[in-house]
Amino acid sequence: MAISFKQIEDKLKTEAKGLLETGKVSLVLAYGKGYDEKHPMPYAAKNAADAANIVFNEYCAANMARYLVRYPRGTKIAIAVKAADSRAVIQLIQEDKVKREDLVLLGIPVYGIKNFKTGEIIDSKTTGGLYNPVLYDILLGEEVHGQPVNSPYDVLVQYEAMDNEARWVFWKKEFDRCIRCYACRKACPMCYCDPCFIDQNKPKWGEKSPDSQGNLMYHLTRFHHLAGRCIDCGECSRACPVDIPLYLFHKKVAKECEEMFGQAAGMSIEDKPVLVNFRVDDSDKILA
Amino acid sequence: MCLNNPYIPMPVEIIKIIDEVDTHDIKSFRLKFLNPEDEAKFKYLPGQFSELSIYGKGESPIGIASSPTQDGYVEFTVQRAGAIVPGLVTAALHDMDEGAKIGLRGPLGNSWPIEFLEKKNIVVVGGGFAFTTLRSLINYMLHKDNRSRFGEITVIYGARTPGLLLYKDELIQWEKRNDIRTVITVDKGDETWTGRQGFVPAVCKDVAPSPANTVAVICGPPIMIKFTLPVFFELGFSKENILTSLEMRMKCGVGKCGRCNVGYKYVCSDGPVFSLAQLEELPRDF
Amino acid sequence: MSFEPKILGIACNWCTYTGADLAGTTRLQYPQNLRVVRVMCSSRINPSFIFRAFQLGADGVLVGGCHPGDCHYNTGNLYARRRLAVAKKILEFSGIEPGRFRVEWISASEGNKFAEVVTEFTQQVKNLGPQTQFKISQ
Amino acid sequence: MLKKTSISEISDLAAQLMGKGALIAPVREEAGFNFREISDAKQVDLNFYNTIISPKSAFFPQTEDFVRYQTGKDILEATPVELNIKPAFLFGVRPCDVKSFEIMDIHFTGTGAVDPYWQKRREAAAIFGYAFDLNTPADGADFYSTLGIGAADPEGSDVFMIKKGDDLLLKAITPKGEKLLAEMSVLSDATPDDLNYFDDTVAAGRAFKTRFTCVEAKPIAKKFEDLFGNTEFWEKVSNACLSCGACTFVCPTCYCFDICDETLFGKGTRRRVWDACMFTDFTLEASGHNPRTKVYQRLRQKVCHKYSYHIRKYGPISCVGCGRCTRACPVNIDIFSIVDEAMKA
Repeated sequence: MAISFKQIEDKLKTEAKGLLETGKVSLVLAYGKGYDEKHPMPYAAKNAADAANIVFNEYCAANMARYLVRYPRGTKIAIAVKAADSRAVIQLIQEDKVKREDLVLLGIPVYGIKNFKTGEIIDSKTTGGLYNPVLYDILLGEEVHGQPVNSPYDVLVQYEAMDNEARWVFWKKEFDRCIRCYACRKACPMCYCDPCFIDQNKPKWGEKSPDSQGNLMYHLTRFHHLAGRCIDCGECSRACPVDIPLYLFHKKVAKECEEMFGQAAGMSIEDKPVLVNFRVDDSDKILA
Repeated sequence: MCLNNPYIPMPVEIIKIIDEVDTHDIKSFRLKFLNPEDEAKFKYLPGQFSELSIYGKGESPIGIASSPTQDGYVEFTVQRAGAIVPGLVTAALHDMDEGAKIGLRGPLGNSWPIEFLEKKNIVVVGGGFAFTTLRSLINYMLHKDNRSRFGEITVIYGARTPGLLLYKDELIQWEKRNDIRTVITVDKGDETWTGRQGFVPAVCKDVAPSPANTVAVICGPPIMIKFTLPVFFELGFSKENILTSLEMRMKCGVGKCGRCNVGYKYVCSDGPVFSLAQLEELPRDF
Repeated sequence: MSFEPKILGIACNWCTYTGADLAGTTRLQYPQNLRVVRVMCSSRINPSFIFRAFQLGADGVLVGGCHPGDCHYNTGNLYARRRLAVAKKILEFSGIEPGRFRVEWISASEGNKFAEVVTEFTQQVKNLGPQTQFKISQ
Repeated sequence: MLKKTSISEISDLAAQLMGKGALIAPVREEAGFNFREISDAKQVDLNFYNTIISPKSAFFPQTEDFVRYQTGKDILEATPVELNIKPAFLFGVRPCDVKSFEIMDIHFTGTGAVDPYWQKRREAAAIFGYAFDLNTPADGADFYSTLGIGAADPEGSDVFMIKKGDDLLLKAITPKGEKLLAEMSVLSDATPDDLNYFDDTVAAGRAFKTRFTCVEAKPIAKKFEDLFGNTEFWEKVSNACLSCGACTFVCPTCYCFDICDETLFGKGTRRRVWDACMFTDFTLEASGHNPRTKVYQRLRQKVCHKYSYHIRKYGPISCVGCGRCTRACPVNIDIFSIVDEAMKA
């Protein structure tokens, strides 16, 4: 069964229009026209007429969940969510940044989404191995079944197989390239701190200039801050103008968290984020 | 040091520290140049500012509080910042003793337009901590060589409490002089306060300077400016004759780093002094 | 000259730090390579401390806290356990040898254990040699 | 003077230039091409469309050290970092980027205080411009023709290069370029046919199509001044903006910087690093006041700075239509569309 992007687009428009018309929501976060077909833009429809501007195609990779925290608490928002995006919403609900009752989730079961910069299909790398949204109120289309599902952690194998030295060489090369534009943290739905630790000057956690030492401090600490919260949407890597594969590191941390604490990020609104939680019977083995 | 590099500070020594207010968070620092050639080069006018520079902490743009007529030193009055944003430079400065050496870049920015002010009556309105460059202007105008160049001078200065008034000794001196009218007010007096009480805008209304051939020079917290401006409009002052000094975050101070950009002006090099007429031309982005 | 590692110890005030005191007062011998920073609880340790320590030239980092269940603040070390475990995984995946970072639960009465852990950890780091990956050259 | 060389022998030319100074040319990297100082003549690769980060970094590097100091030591012991400028050759710069240097010159050296770092680096460099390939269509993000820049405009370069089949034609545009080309023994003389090809290409470059809308400096500046208060417009165009610095860091005409002190082990450096008006703390004052707390205000500052403030202050539009910001934007915000929309608004 192939995905009909057109059909999803039509349904998105209809649902958005309905929700805005009835006043159930004041805002629909979806996708709109960019400067060409291959470059759609995140879009916020604010009235029923806006709904006609909504588009959906295979380049709509953006995770709309990052815009949720921008609006005042209590704003009724409908949001288009793909698999990973729905996990981001769940995670934000867990962290009490948004309330479940303020949201209408328009679930999009989809595969074959492409990176608008490279045209590469991103399923195998970053959708957490999911095609159907984890949480939704309205499903736009039919659930995807029968697609091959790989473990989201498969891509890590070759990096885990490296020895320490080789891995260090790999990461050093990647981090050294960072120009500190902070697109990664701004594109991340879970990075909402203001100010970000790296912008603080007292205490000063790391150097502001883009060289190895500050870059390492920024990225490693960011990986830690997202431990057990990263929902594997891959926005950080797609946002990066110099293509640092940040998603690999996030994935590794997510994998370790899942193994150690038995819980993946953003799978249930009943969960608590793993690092603000503990179990008395956590094993000391995790420290070994 | 590098003569042609606007980013390298000149070394200066703190020769005197004056604790200005009873909350001890505003101090005046009197600085002396360590290189005579720097001192010769440092020619400034009231209203200009400098970057105080402490290696390891950073730089802070501070208005020059002394008048160029005061030879041998430059003085800066600095408030310890940190209520909201940790102010590294001002905190370090406040922890310093006399004899410490710091860096200084300047003079930067434009000044109060002295030529424009000449032969006019001047009303100086200041509020709280923003009185520093106004003090520079007043001392400049009061100097015996300069006094005759200006008409009547009226100073209206207010602070929240008597203890928060800056430059108390000078205020007393000015009150004794007969070539300057000094009106000091506090929002709320204490048991020893015998002077005026009331907010600056109300006092301005009371004093009611005549707008004829008069320029108002206003500097203070935004809320004071907001309520004082209508008073001067009512009195009949034109927008060209109301001057103020703008504040923006700055880094380089020489119009290169782009930070203090408001419309087509850089506050650091095209300002900080603007007339109200000029400000109205700029987008409300400050 | 043989390699003498620099090791940063971060010890909780109520257990490990007191344990270290006990090791001292009972005149137990342990290597001098450890420099201890006292924190009120192991959960006060920001993972950035550890990354930064390695950047500033630590060859190893040893964190000491109360035994799980004994925390002076009841649950501090239970949070710390998870947090530090993640920090360890991050260090490993970035390419630092796993043996350079260790967390140990040492109570106030375990002066012996403190001395043993420090001796063993110092030897382990010594065997790994100088930490060069994160270290910022002076 | 028109010279030529075979593209397959480009490394010989590179080697000869490297003998005279630093060669800065596009190098293929993981994410795409970027200007780097060449260490091996074989690295030079002219099969690029355009670099990810603009060549401004050759004159205005992301970090520039001003002073080295030691904590606890006297300020008199702090030493300014000497600029060891050697001759540099900026090789393979696209015409739109060449234009950006002129725009940056006005800011850094043309008005007010002179930035010694930009000035000295700029004086020591010779620019080898390189025409876009007119046989392949322009990238969808580019719009340099809107800014009046042709795909093969030689103005501003010292030497201008055009690809002709397997050959590379090099024409000296300035006396500096004349002298340089005369010294390059690896180059051979061009034929009259080559000369015609060169001139034809320059002319064809003017007609080369990128996205186009009619923009004139003065009217667009006025337009944005009028639009400043139109919050609805700015909120609409900045709806998707993440307020990251990707667009400004890759931009050839963005010059905002921060000056920061970085101290380690008692030794420190005062340096400037690129900063972006898109960051939340860009205008945060010590008092806690921040005039631009909202995303739309920051995007407005960026767009208005380029298409309004800069015009009023210095004359030209501070944009060359290279399309880098659009390509780098994680959410496909396109400054061309914003300008286009502004003109209709």
